[in-house]
Amino acid sequence: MTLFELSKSGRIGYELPNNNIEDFEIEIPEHLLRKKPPKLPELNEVDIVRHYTNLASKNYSVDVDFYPLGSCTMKYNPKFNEKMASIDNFTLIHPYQPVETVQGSLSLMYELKNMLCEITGMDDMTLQPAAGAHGELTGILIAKAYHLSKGDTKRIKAIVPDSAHGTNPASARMAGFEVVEIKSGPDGRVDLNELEKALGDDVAVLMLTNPNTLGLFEKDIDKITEMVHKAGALLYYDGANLNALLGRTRPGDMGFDIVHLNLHKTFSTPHGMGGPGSGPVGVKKHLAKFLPIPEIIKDGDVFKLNYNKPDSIGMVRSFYGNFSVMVRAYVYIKTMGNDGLKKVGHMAVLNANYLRKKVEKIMPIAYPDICMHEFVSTCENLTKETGVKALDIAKRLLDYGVHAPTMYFPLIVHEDFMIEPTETESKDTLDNFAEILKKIFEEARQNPDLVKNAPYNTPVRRLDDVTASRKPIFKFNFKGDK
Amino acid sequence: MTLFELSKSGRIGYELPNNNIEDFEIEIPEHLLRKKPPKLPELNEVDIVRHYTNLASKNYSVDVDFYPLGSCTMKYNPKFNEKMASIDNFTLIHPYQPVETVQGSLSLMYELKNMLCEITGMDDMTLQPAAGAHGELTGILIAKAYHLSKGDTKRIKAIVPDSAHGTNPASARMAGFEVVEIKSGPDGRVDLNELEKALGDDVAVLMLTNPNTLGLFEKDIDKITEMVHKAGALLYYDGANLNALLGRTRPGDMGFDIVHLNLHKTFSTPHGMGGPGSGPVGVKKHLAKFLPIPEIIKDGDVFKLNYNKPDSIGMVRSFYGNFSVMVRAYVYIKTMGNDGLKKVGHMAVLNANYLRKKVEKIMPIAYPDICMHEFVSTCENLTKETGVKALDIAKRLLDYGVHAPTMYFPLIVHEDFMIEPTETESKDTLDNFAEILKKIFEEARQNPDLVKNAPYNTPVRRLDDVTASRKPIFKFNFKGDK
Amino acid sequence: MHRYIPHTEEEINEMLNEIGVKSLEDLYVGVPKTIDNYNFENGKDEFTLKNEIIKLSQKNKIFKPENIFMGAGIYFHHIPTIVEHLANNQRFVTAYTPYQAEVSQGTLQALFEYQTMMCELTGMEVANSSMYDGATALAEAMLMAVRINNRHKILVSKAINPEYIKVSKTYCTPQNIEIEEISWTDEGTIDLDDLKNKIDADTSAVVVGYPNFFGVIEDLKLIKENLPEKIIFIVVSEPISLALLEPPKTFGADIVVGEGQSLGITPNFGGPGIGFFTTLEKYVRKMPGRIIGETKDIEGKKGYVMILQTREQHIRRAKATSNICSNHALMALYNAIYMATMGPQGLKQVALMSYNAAHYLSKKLEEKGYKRVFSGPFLNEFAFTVNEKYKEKWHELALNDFLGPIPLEFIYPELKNIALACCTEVNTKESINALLKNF
Amino acid sequence: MHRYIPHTEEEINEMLNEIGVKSLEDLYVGVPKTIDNYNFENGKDEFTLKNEIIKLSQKNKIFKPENIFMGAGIYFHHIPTIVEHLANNQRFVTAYTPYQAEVSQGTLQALFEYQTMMCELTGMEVANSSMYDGATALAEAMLMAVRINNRHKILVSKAINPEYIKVSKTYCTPQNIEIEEISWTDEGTIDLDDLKNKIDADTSAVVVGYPNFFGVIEDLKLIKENLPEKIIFIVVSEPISLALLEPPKTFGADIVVGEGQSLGITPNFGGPGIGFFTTLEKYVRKMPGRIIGETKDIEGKKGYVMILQTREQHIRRAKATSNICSNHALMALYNAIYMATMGPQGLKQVALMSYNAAHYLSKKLEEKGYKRVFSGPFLNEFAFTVNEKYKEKWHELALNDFLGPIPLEFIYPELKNIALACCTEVNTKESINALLKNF
Ligand SMILES: Cc1ncc(COP(=O)(O)O)c(C=O)c1O
Ligand SMILES: Cc1ncc(COP(=O)(O)O)c(C=O)c1O
Repeated sequence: MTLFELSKSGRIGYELPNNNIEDFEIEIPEHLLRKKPPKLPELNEVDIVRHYTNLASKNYSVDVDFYPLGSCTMKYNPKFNEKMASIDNFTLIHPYQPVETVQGSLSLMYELKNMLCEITGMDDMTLQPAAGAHGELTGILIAKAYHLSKGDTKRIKAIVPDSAHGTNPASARMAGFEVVEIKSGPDGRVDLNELEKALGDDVAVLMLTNPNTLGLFEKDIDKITEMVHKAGALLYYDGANLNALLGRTRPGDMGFDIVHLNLHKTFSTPHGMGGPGSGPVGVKKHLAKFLPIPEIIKDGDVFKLNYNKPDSIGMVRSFYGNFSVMVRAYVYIKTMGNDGLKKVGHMAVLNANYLRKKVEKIMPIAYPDICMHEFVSTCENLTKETGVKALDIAKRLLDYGVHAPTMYFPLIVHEDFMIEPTETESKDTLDNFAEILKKIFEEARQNPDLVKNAPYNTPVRRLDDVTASRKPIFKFNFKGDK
Repeated sequence: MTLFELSKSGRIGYELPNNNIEDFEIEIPEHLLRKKPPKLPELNEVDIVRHYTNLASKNYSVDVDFYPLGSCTMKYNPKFNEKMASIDNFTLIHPYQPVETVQGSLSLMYELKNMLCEITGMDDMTLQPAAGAHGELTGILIAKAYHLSKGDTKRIKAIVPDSAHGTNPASARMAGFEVVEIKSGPDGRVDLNELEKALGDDVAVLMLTNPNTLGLFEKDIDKITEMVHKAGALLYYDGANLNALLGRTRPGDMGFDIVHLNLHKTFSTPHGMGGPGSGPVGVKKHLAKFLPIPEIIKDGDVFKLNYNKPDSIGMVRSFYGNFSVMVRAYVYIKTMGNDGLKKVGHMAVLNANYLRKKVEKIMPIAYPDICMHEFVSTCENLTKETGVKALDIAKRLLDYGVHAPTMYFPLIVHEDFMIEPTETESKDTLDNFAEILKKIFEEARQNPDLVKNAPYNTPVRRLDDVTASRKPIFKFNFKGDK
Repeated sequence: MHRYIPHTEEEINEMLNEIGVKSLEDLYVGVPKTIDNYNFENGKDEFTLKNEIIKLSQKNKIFKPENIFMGAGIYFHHIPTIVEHLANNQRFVTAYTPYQAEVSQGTLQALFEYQTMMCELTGMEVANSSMYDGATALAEAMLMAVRINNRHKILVSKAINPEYIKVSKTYCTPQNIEIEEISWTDEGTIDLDDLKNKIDADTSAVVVGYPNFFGVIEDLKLIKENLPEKIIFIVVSEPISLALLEPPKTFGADIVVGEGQSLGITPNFGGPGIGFFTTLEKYVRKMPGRIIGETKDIEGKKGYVMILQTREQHIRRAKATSNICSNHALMALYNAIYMATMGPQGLKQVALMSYNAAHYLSKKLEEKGYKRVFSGPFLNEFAFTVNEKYKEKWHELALNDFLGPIPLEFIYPELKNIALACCTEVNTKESINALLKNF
Repeated sequence: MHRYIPHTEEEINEMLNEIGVKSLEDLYVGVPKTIDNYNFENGKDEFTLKNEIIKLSQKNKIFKPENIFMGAGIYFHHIPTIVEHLANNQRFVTAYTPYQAEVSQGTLQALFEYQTMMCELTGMEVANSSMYDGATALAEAMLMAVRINNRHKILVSKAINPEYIKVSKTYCTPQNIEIEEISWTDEGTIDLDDLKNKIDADTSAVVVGYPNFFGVIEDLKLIKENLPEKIIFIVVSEPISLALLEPPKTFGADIVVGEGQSLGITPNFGGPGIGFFTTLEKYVRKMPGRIIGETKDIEGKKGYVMILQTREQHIRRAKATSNICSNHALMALYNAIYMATMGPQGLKQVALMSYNAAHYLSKKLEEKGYKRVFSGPFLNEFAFTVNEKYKEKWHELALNDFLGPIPLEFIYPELKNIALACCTEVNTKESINALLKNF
C-alpha cells in the first residue's frame, strides 16, 4: 500500500510549537495563494512508522548480506561513522554562520583534504562535488580551464576508453568536449596504438580508470602518461577503483594530473540507496588555481573560506559539498589510519583474486589475468547453451539471499558479471557465493525455466520494466485524477 | 545460523583504547585463574551487524503491524520517547553519584511520581519495581507489613479472583500468603457471595484487576471495597488495565489502598521483547511509611534520597528502579498531558467496543457486555465443529501479517482470544483484522487442515514446543562438547 | 586483525594458496610500489577517536533554533523525531541504487511516493528522484531547456539565490550557453522591462524565484504573460512556501526546481540537502536524473522500477541527458517522511507560522526605524537596511547565542548595509523580542 | 486530533454507530466518573518538550569516562557503537514476550545465544533469559535453594553488594527464610570460621561474591571444601571478571547469579541493567524465569521456543517457581551483542586492562601513604583508607570533573574513612595521575 492509500482525511502526524505570535493578514495577491491543498497523505505517527519499517524490510542492503556490485565498492559502512556524523554540532550548522563558529567543520575538511591529497599523491583538492560524476565534471572543467588559460582553444576532444564508465563520456560531453572512444586492447587494457592514433593537439584530456573497470591494472601507465603529456593533454583519473591501490601506489605517482574520488566507495560512506555521495577532486600543483571556490585555507590557527580565486572554474554546487559524508570519510580514515588503509587495499585485492579463482571454475573470466579489486566473468557460453542470460542468473542469486553483481558493464564484454567483493567480506562469504553460483549454473542446465523465471523468494517476482518505460506511470494515480 | 557457527578463531570485532599503563603481575592464585577461555564467538563487526539485522527482520513488533495482545496494551511506542531516554545526561549517570550531580534524574522521578499519584488517585508512590509482577510483590509486602504493624499476625490469606493474571497468585505466594481463589460470577465479575464467603479475619488483601482480564468493569466495586475494608483487609489494584480508565476514574477514588502500574503498558514504554518494564506502586496515605527505600524527597529546591524509613518493607531491587523506562513514561505523560490522556482512555474503550462488535459476528464474546479496553471471545464452537483450535487460528493470523491475540487466558474461558486493540490503532486496522478473522473462520470450515498446519509465511513453520520442553536444549551445542 | 577486516592469517594463506601465488606481493604484477606509508597516524580505536571527534565538533557553535534568524537557502525548521529515526534505518542507508528492483522495493516505493508528493507540491506532472542540490538542479534545468528548444541564452532573475547563478554559469559556459541576469525592481521582483528588453530569438529560458532569494513572491502570472511562446519558464521554488502559494504549474511553468533541505533535513553545513526537479510529461525524455515508475511483476502484483533509463549516462553515455549517476536518494526519503508526517495541514501551518513570525519581526523592526528594502509581498524572509556596524554586530550576536540576519554584502558585494532576515515556525515571540533588543 | 491517536471525528461517529451507542459516555455504563481533569498541563508538542527535557537532563552532570573511579556494582566500560545501534532496532524494542514463536525468532535466537554465552562465562549448564537485576537474581537464587533442599537459612558473605543483601531480605523474610551474614577477614574474604560456626542442619545455601563487593577474589575452592553436602553454593559474580577468573562451576557452584550491566549497558542511573541467572541442569525445574530452548519446526528446520513454562506463573500460578513475568530481555540482547563484539580476547583484554589500571592506582596511592584495607587479591576494585575530610572532598572532586572513589560510609555506615576505588579499561594513566593530584 502507498502512503496515499493509507491516508485518511483529518488524521495528523505532527504537532507544532506555539510561537505566541498573532496571525498577520496575508498580504499576498489572491491569485498567488494556493487554492487546492497538495494531496499529501494525512497519517498518524504509527502509520508512518509502520509504512517505512515495512518498506525497509523490502530492501537488500550491505547490512543484510553480500553485495558484490562491481565498480561500486559496497564495503561495510561502519556504524561508528554514522554516529559521529550525526553529532548535533556537525548537523545543526548553517553554512553561512560566522566563520569563527564553524572552525570545527572547516578544520575537519581541511584535514580531510590533506589526507586525501596524501592518499592520492595530489597537491590540492576540492571537496565540493557531490558524487563521482560531479567530480568528473569538475575535473574536466579544470582541464578545460587549464588549456584555455594557455590560450589553447583547439583542444576540443576528450579521450575515453570503451571500457569506461558511462559517466566519463557523459561528463566530458557536459564540459563541452567531443568524446573520442578508443577500443581496448586484447588484454583488456588501453591499446597504445589506438591511443597514439587518437592523441593530437586537439585532445585536452585522457580519462582513465586504473585499475580499469575490468579490474585490470594499466601496466603501461608510465608509457600512457608520457604519451598523453607529450601530446600536451592532461591525464584524468577516475578514482572509483582506488580501493585496489591503497597502500601500494597513488594516481599522483603514476603521473595523473587530476583525480576524482568517491568517498562513498573507497572511504566506506554508505550509498544511501544511490546517494548522497561525495566526489572530491584532487589536482597537481599547476592546476590548483582552477579548483572551485571557495577553498578552505588555514591562516595561522584559523580556518577560512577563500572565494578569491580568479582562475577558478567557479562553483559546482552550493556551499562546500556534502559535509556529513565527509565526516564519515574522515572518521573512516582516522579509524583505519596508515596501517589500516594499507590492509584495505591488500585484502580487497586478495578477495577479488580468490573469488576469481572460484568463479573461474564456473564460467570464464573475460580477461583471465591476476586482477585487482574486481574481475569480470561472462556466462555467454551458458546463454548459448541454455538460453539463460546473465540477468536470469542475477535474479536467481536474489533467491539465494545474495545481491547480484553488476551486469552488462563494461560494454565490451557480453552477458557479464562484474564482481567486486571488497575487503570487508570474509572467505566464508566468498565461498558461499561461489557455491550458490555453481548451483545456479547446474539449475540452468537442468531446468533453464527455473532460472529464467526467478526470482521467487523476493518481495515481488520479476518486474516488467519494459512496459514501465513504454507506458510510464510517474506518480500515484489519485482517484478522481484523470 | 548462530553466532557460534559464524565464529572464526582469531577474528575480532572490537578495538580497545590504549591506557598507557604497564602490565602488572597477576597476583591472583593460579587455581583461580581461568584456564580455558569462554567460547564466545569471534566475529568481525560486519558479521555482527548482519546477524542482528537479519534476526530483527524475523521479529514481529508493534512497528510492523497490529499487535492485539490482550492484557498487554501493545500501543504505539513513540520514537520521541526513545530519543529523550537516550540523552547522555540521562544514560551515563551512576546511581551513587553525589546527589547534587543527579538533580535532573531525581527531579524527573519526583515529578513522575506525583503525576502518577494524580492519575491513580493515590497519595504516595515508589518507582522502584522493575515490572508489573515486581510491583505486585511490593504491594502485597506492603499489605503484609501493614497488618503486622498493627500486630495482626493471623491474616495469612490473599484472595484472588479466578480471572486474575497468574502473577497475582504467584506474587501473593512469594509474599508468603496462602492464596484463595474465588470463582467469578456468571457476568464475569467478582461474585459477591463468593467474596463474602472468602473474607474473614484471616484475609490480608483482595487483589483485583479492574477492569478485569475479561475487559469488564467491576460494577460492584463500591460494595466490594466496603466488604473488604469491613473485613479489615486491604484492596489491591492490578494496574495492567488502567488504560481503560484514563480520564474517567481512578483506583484511589474507588477505594483501592494499593496500586501497581505497568509503565510498559499504559504509559507507552516499549516492551523490549519482554522487558525491561517498570511497575511503580502507589498507596494511600496510611501505607506510605511502608514503601520501599529509598524515597525521593524534595527539600526546598533540592531533591534527595531518603533511606530513613524504619517501617519500610526494604528494597525490592537495587537502586531506584528502571530509570530509562521512567524517562519514556515521563515524556509520554508530558506529551499527552491532561487532555491527551483523557482521549487515550476514551479511544481505547471505543476501539475495543468497536472491534467487539465486529468480532461478535464471527464468534461469541465470552461475556457479551459493553467492554472496556479489551474483550474475550471464544472459538469453542468452531473447535467442536472443525477441530480447529484457538491456537490454530492464532498461527493462521500470523500468515496474514497480524499478531495473534492473547489466548487461553483468563483460564475461565476456553479456546479464547483476549483482544485489546489500544487507542493507537485506527478503524481501518480494526476492520482489516476483523476481515482476516472472518476469512480464517471460513477457511477453518472449508479446509480445517489448512488452518491446523498454519503458519506458512513465517520465518519458520509451526514449532514443536512439546519436544523442546521434554528434551530441552538450553544452549548451543558446540562441536566437541558432549 | 581489524574489526572491519575479517581475514585471519590462516585464511590469508589459504586464499593465497588457492590463487596459486606465494604472497600478497605476487598479486601486484606490474603495479609499481610507490609508497610505504602515508604520512598520517595509524588507526585508532573507537573510544579514543570518539573523544577526539567530539572535541573537534565542539569547535563549532550551534544555536538554539528559536534564536536563528538566518535562512538564505538553508532553513532551520522543526524536524519530527520520526524523520531521522525512520530514514536512518540501515536497510535504506546501506543499499545502493536499486538496480535489482525485486529486492529494492523499499527504495523504489519510497522514491515513487516522493516523486508523487513533489508533483503535488509544485503542481507539475513528473518529478525525478533527486538531484544533488537546488543549484545543480537549476543548472540542469537550463541545460534541459536548451535541449528542448535548442536556443542558447538563459535569462535569470538576479534575485534568485546567487550561488545558484554561479553554479549555473559553471555548468552552462562550457556548452556555450550564455546566462544573462535580469535586475530587480524596488519591489524586489524581476524587472519586467529589463526582461522584455533582453528576450530575443535565442532566448531559451527565463528563470525566476518563487519566492525569490529576498523572500519576495514574484507574480508568476504576470511574468508568464510577458514570455513569448517556446521560451521555457523555469521556476526556482522553496517547497514549504508551496503549501501557501499557488503551484507554479498554474502559471505555466515548464520546469520547477529547488532545494529540498527545508523538508526535514538538518542544515549539515550546507550538504547534503537535495535538489528537486519537476517538469511536464511532454519533456520527460529531455529530463536529467533517475525516475521511478510503477509497474507489475509477472504475477500481476504492483511494484516499482527505474524507468526511462535510456536517457541516462550508463546507457546513453556521451549522449545522455546528464552525467548524474549517484544522486541524493536518501535525502528524498527524508523529504518523503517529513511530508508524510506534516501532511497538507502541517505544511501549511509551518508556512503560516513562518509568515507570521517574519511579519512580526518586520513590523517590530520598522517600529524601531529600520526599513524594508523591498516593498513586494514576502513570505518568511525579508531584507532590511542596517547601519555600517552591523557586519561586526552580527559576529557579536553570535557570541550572544543569536544567529542574526545575514549581512547581504557577504553574498552580493554591491548590497551594502542590508541584512536578510528569516523566520520559521520555531522562532517565538520571546526569541524575536530578545533579538530585537540588539537592534 | 493527536499524532498518537488516529481517530477522526467522522470515524468516532461511525464507530459509535456500529457499536449502537450514542456517545462515548454510553460506553462507561456503571463506571463512575470521578475526575474531570488531571491537575497537570495539557499535552505539549515535540519541539517544546524536547527543549524542556534537555534542560532538565542538564541538571545531571556527566563525567568523562576516564575520570570515573566509582564502581560498586555499576561500571563504566567502553560500549562499542554497534551494541546500541543494533539493540535499538525497533523490531526488537517494540516486540513483546515471544508468545508467538514463529514470528519471534529474532528474539528467541538472540536470547538462546545469550543463554549460551552466559553458560560459557560462568561454566554453568543452564541460564535463564534474564532477571530484573543482580539483587533480585540473588534473592530468587535463595528462594530456589530453599525449594531444592527445603531448609530455611541462608548464609551470606557480608562482603557482597549490600543492596543485594537488602533486597534478599525483602524477598526472603516473608517466606520465613532467615538470612545470616558472615563477616569478612582482614584479607577481605569470607571468614571461614564464622561460616563454619553458623552452618547448621537448616542451612540451605551459602552465598559469596567472586569478586566480592570490595573487589577481592574469594577462594571458591577453599570455601566449597568447607561446605557440607546438600548446601547450595551460590556465587554472585561480575561477568567481565569471569574472562580472567576460573568459572565458578569448576569449584562446585550450584547457582551463579549477578548483574550484567557491565556487558554493554550504560549505567542508566542504576536501571535498567539485567540480572543473570545460571545453574545446573539437574535443578532446572526449580529455576525461576524464562528459558529459551532449541527445537524444530514441522519441516525440520531449526527454531527456538520458550520451554519449561510449566514452572512459570501464567501456568502454575501460586505454585510457580517465581512471579516474574516481564523480565529484562532487551538488556540480554545488549549483553549478547556486547559479548559477540568483544569475543573471548576482547573480554579478557577488558579485564586485564581494568586490572592493570586498578593496580596502578593502588600502587600510586600506597606510594602516597594510603593503605589498602584488605590484603586479598583484587581485580579492578579495592578499598583504601582515607581521612575524615574525604567525604567532602568527594563532592569537590565532582566539581573538578572527577567521579572519585566512593566513601564506603554511605553504604556501610560502620566503614568510616574508607573509600572504594574502581578502574576499568577506559581509565588512562593520565587520568589516574590527574586524580592522584587530589590525594
Ligand atoms: C568507474 C566509475 N566512475 C564513475 C562513477 C560515478 O560515480 P557516482 O555514482 O558517484 O557519480 C562510477 C559509479 O558507479 C563508477 O563505477
Ligand atoms: C493483568 C496483569 N497483571 C500483571 C501482569 C504482570 O506484569 P509484568 O509482566 O510487567 O510483570 C500482567 C502482564 O501481562 C497482566 O496482564
